Amino acid sequence: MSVLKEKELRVIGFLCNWCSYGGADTAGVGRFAQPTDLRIVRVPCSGRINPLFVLKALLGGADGVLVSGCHPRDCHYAEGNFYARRRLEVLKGFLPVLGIDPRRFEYTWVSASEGQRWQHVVTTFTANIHALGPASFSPDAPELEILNAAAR
Amino acid sequence: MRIGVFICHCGSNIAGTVDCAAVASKARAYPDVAYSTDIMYACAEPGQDAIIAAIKEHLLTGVVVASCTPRMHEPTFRKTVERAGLNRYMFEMANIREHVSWIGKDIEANTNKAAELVRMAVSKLRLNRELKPKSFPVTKRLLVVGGGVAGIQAALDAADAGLEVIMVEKQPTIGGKMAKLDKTFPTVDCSSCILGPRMVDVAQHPNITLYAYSEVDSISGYVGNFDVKIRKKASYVDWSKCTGCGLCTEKCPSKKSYDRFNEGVGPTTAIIIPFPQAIPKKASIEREYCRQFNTGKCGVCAKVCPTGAIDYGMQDEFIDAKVGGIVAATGYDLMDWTVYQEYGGGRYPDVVTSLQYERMLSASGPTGGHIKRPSDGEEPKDVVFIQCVGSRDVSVGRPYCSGFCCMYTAKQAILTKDHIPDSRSYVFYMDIRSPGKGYDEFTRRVQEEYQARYIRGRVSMVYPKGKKLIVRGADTLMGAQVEIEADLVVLAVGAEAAEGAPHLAEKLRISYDSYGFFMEGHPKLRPVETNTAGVFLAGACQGLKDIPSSVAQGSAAAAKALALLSRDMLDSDPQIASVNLNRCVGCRKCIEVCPFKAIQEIDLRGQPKAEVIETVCQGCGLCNATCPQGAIQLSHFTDNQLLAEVEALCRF
Amino acid sequence: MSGAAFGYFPGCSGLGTSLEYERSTRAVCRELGLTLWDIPDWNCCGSTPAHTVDPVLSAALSARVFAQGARAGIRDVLTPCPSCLSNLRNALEHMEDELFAARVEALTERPLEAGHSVKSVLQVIVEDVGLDKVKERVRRPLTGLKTVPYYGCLMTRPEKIMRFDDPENPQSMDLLLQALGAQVLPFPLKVDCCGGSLGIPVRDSVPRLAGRILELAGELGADMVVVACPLCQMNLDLRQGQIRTRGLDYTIPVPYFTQLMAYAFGLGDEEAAFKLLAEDVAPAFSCMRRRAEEIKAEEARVAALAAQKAAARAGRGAQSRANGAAGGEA
Amino acid sequence: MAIQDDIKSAIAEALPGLSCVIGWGAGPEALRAAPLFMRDAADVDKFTAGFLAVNNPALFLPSLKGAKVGLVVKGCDARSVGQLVAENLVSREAIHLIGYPCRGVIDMDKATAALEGRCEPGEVKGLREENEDIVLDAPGGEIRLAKKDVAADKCARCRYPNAESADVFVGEKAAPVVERDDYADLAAFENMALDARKAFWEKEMSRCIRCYACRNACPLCVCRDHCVASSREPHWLTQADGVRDKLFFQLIHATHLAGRCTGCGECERACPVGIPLLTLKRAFSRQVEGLFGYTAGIDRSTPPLLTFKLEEPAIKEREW
Amino acid sequence: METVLLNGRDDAFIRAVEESSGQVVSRCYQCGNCTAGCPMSFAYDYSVSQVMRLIQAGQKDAVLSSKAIWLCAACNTCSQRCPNEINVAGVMDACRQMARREKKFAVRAMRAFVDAFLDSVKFNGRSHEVGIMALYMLYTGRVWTDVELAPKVLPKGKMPLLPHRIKGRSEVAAIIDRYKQGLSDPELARARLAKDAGEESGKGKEAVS
Repeated sequence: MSVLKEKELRVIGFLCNWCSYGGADTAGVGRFAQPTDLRIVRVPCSGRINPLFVLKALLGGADGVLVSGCHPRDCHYAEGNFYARRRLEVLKGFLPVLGIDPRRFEYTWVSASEGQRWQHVVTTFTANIHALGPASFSPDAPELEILNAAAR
Repeated sequence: MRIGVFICHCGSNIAGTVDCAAVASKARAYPDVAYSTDIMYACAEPGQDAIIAAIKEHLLTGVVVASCTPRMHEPTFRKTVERAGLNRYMFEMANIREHVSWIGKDIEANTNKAAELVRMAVSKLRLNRELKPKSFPVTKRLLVVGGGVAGIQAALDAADAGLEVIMVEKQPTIGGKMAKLDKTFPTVDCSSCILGPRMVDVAQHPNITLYAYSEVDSISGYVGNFDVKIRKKASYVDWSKCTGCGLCTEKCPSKKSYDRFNEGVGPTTAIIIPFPQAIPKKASIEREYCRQFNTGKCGVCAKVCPTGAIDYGMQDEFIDAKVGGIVAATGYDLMDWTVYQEYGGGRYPDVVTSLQYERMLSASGPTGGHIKRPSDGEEPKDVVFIQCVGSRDVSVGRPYCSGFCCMYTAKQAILTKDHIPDSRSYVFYMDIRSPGKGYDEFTRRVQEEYQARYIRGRVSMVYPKGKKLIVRGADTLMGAQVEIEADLVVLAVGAEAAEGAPHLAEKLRISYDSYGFFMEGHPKLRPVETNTAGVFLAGACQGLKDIPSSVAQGSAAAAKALALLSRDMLDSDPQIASVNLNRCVGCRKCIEVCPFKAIQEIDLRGQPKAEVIETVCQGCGLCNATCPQGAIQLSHFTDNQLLAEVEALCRF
Repeated sequence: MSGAAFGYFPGCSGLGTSLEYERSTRAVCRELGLTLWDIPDWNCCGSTPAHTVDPVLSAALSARVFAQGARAGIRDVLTPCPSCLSNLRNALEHMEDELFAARVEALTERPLEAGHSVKSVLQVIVEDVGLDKVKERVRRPLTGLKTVPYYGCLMTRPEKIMRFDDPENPQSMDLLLQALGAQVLPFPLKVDCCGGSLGIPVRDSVPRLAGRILELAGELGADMVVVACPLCQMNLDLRQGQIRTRGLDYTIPVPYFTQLMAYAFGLGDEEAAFKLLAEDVAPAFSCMRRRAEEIKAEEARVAALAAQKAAARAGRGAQSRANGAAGGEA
Repeated sequence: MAIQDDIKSAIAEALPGLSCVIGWGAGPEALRAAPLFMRDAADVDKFTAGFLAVNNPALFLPSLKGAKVGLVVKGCDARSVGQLVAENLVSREAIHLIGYPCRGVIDMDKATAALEGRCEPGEVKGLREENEDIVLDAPGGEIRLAKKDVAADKCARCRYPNAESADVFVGEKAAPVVERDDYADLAAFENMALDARKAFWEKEMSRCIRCYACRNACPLCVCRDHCVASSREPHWLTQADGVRDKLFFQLIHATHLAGRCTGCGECERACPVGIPLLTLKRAFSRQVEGLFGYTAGIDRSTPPLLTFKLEEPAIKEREW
Repeated sequence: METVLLNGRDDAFIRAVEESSGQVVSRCYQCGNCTAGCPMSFAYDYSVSQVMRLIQAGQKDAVLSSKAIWLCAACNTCSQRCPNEINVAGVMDACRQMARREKKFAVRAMRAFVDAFLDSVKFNGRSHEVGIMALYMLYTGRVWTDVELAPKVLPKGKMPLLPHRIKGRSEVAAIIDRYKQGLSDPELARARLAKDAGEESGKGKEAVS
């Protein structure tokens, strides 16, 4: 699979089911126009997000990763986003040592009613990623090409 | 695996900006996809039938529907595949409407994105496993928290249907805010005359156990089987002996206690029966005002009590109860209006709240139904009502409309004229909000028949000058500054979530908004349910509403609770965590982080291991993200399933 | 807090119309152990007219003041005048914005480093020095003096910028006057506008607005309206004659709080500078003394009565004890 | 060395109540000591401490559950023990710690480099410590090296040279080398451009042979035989021999150690191809210390990623 | 009354007011609290809330030629009590500044007073009351303004006839002159900031490579 050449970059979002996924739905219902780059992975809670998913995506060629959960104190599971906040903040500060621009990863909070805010978040983040350009973890061993070919 | 993919047009909602046929054709090349098509309305009956037919014809073992958000139709399609004989979890959705077709007009980009989302769904579905719920027995008893009109209605409806009900009320009497009202709009009928009989019904109903002056201390368990600990606060009166004769309240020498029921309009005694129609009609001592507690010397009530019910040594008592469902009906409180220093911040006695005014109007209130200025007891002639004091006001953190003030202010203006025929009422309003049966007619009547002077504008300042209060406002329709020399100012103080509501929400594990109002399951389609199974909402705790709406919601909550508790067994959601005991090293990290205490340590042949308590697990997956070995996995959102989705997008 | 030092910005009126404020402030600060270093060659902050024209111009004038202070090693500035305070504060606040700061710098051509602060004399006395310390210094308590404090609009507003006291019902001057021994009447118009600098261009404004304030003060039976702002003081005191021609039917002196402090601290006439006020304070002070006598007499009467009662109780007690003892013996 | 004898007495004294005491004894070469499990007086005689006492004895703790054991510990070793205790992975009551003031340990790579052209490390016959130097008995005569030139990197930023949590402490406490860890090494590394850092890791990880010695040497790796590196459920890593998989394993290890790593450096020491693995872990430690003020192995509170605060004063959330 | 053609809303004007004041005028829901509390309302042609409404409707001419924006005393009562936390006084300020730039002076006396004040500051470095009054009388022709106050202050030394001139008065004059030359223009400042930032990052690059 590939993004649309020249138009899109690979942007992956991990969204909690209860707030941010609903917020993205609300934005859709409100017809709030957004860039098309983002692909959303639905998870039950931002606390479900192992930082390694983010690293996996970034190492795997994602140009940007966005995590969004319920606002602090509004977690459907009461505490998940509090853990997420710590883990993701720690992760963000870790990225530079790998040579990954920390701006390629953001986490934020959007509630199910904040359609406009979601539009703003997606638009801003996508614009930031476009400003940074494609990530360049240089192509790796040939087997990946083979895997890619198989996937096509 | 044989996967079928269905790309929904949703009429033109999706097909308008996504080439659905192209997406369906791309999907045919995805691994394990045996069948792929586009379809006009997947959720409509012909659409569902087509899916079922395709499953049978192509021997499909899993289905992907690309349509609207799963938050809308996932349950619908799960039932569809179930009807075709598949396990309901062998199904995935790709959201190509809210997340694609509705947010952009670029057909090429949308089509490509939709195809990718379908690919993600297929990748995940390939790793889905059949999940089966377990069933468990239900405790057929309902807890109602809060004894206002909403809670009363819920309790009576449920009890009448044969359910056992436990009602917990924080105050010494039930009745809530409605019991404090003199009359109700738009009929201007007597509030306690219509509420009183209902309160008596609660007391007398064989299926209802009432714990007044009590609070919910803690709640554990889950839908069908909650364990509730109720704290019965020490009233220092043995209610099994108290007959409610009221002798103690007559003789109590401490006569300057704050009268909570009467909103502090007049003082009361330290031992009280809140009002004559109180249920239960029992006395209780307000410790902070009681001489016996403050000086150690008094004991008058104990001396006069004919049944010897006074017990100064009484301690809080705890009661454990098992219930299957819970209705939260904790109502509202008035916001602390004293932040409005420009209205005196509480320094001027003749600036009162609407609820205080209600007590002044009430014949059973401290003034015997005579409107008197608190400062000098004189009858006011010019009464100014100020609306939206703490409503629609961002600057005090209350941007919402309290909803009922316009109506009760109109009612109070009418009652003012009834009580004092030569009085003049002035109402400062921003908008008159009166959508309800007979409501707008009512607000016309107060102006046309009762000559209340409605002024469109806000009041900037109230200050005393001599015996009068100067009200400095604006009439924006006239475009002018106006002043009124008033005798009494009544503030329509905005309402807020009841004190302690967020605290209760934490115990109930339900969400609440930033103002403390409890969140309903869906703002339109699940208005009395919460996202915590078995917990329902009634009345103003969910959002401010007037009496008819509160009563309606009380009945609705009871109906929902009855539907739940009419079943003998319940199914548990199988999307929960489970531990691979072979991989678990017993490091306890999952136990440490679980917000629901749903993981316990067990001993397996001398090795510590983690074990998920299936009925307690809510499926958040925090443990899964914490476990270094990945030994604990959240079903339907396993590491492998999420990795498959990521890998569907990335080369790696 | 003794021994604290501040850069001092008197403001232009300190050299003219608020000479009495200036003198009493310096004397009171000296008494309280506050060292004031004058900002060398300070300039006008631009007052209301400058920010009416452009906030950047206004901030540039303030920025020069801070820069002059910085040159003398001064970071923390003190000013008696709320109008100056408001301008200086606003300048600092706005200059946190990079673009705004750049625009200011284009006018001053003197870069300003961060780290400046500015407070009012009232705030420092109430919050930093503390009222306990003020009480300790009182030699001539103002017992019997009925005062209403008048803060004006700028001392506490806008709330987010001034960050001092309650914007609707400030208490600092109330408490300060109480600490001096004066009686403080609740004054609902304590933050109402007096007309500000519109007195000159809009002739009607001050008589109307200041008139309303003075009228209520009179109705409440105040001896004095106590102020903290030179502009307010000018409107309420100097223009009181103009107001009287428009219907006000009495006179009331309008001293600065620092003047009353100087008096209460027992400082000389030169420091208290009551003579510089337009309306005479003498009648108010004689009222105060008369009332103080009455209060003293009343206190003496109450004390005597209490002593009498106590003696009676003691007598009765002794008697009853004696009776008891006698009974016991019997 | 007097202190060595004192430690021996302390071991001998404690031994009767313990199943064994772990310390260091002679290794395969004169410059390498090896872990020593002491069960009787004869074993105790073989004990050595000092500049060669490199191995972290805490590594063995999780596998020795059930019996009370003694450990002779450097300050950094004690931190590993402290962290295991804080996480309830071992019981403090089941451990007897004998501490002594550590003044640094050898880094064999540096020593080898220092001996370059003079002799092979294996040819050295003996070593003696003289204050700030070590003197090697080499074939061509004595070689004197300054300790600071051949000590491990971690020793130059040592904040806790003394096992403060020891049950018995032998000798005078040593002064910390630094008061705080300024992570200057990371800062220097991050002076490289982002792309250069990326290239650095690609080059370094290309040498990785997936032997997992790094993991096996880590005293805080609790997964042991259940590492996700070799599992299909969950299937985080492929068996492909690509740089990304190799790097990703290091990220898994570093992530699992975030907020837990005490910086003992055993991973890096154990790496046969010399990949600077501690750098990754220190990047996490810097974050955790900065955000939560938590020093692994010193703080007794719950590790920061297993808990939270309602308001996180140090986390400045981005404004969108 | 004229019919107001609402299609003709001047959005650029609304944006300009919002940018200069930092306030969002659409947040105003016309409750009237600002009008209710305004001390100067008696002298206005439009009440404060009407000014806000005119801005919302993009009625640039009406706003900029109104007296109200000149007569605002900047007492901040409206801003303090606005339920929507709009700094209304700031909006009035912004409009007045705009009117001044567009040379619309609905209240001549206000302009004269401001000019007199700033001229005094420019000449002396500080404001000088007697001087201001003299200039004001000169600019307005209102020769006898407040002369009845003179006997109360002159003998007490509270109105020195000669100004206190500061040494750095040329510096102060330069500030005012530069302002009049338009040197505080935001675009100029923005350009300079961008240039500085460029130099800075250029330095940074050298350091890295």
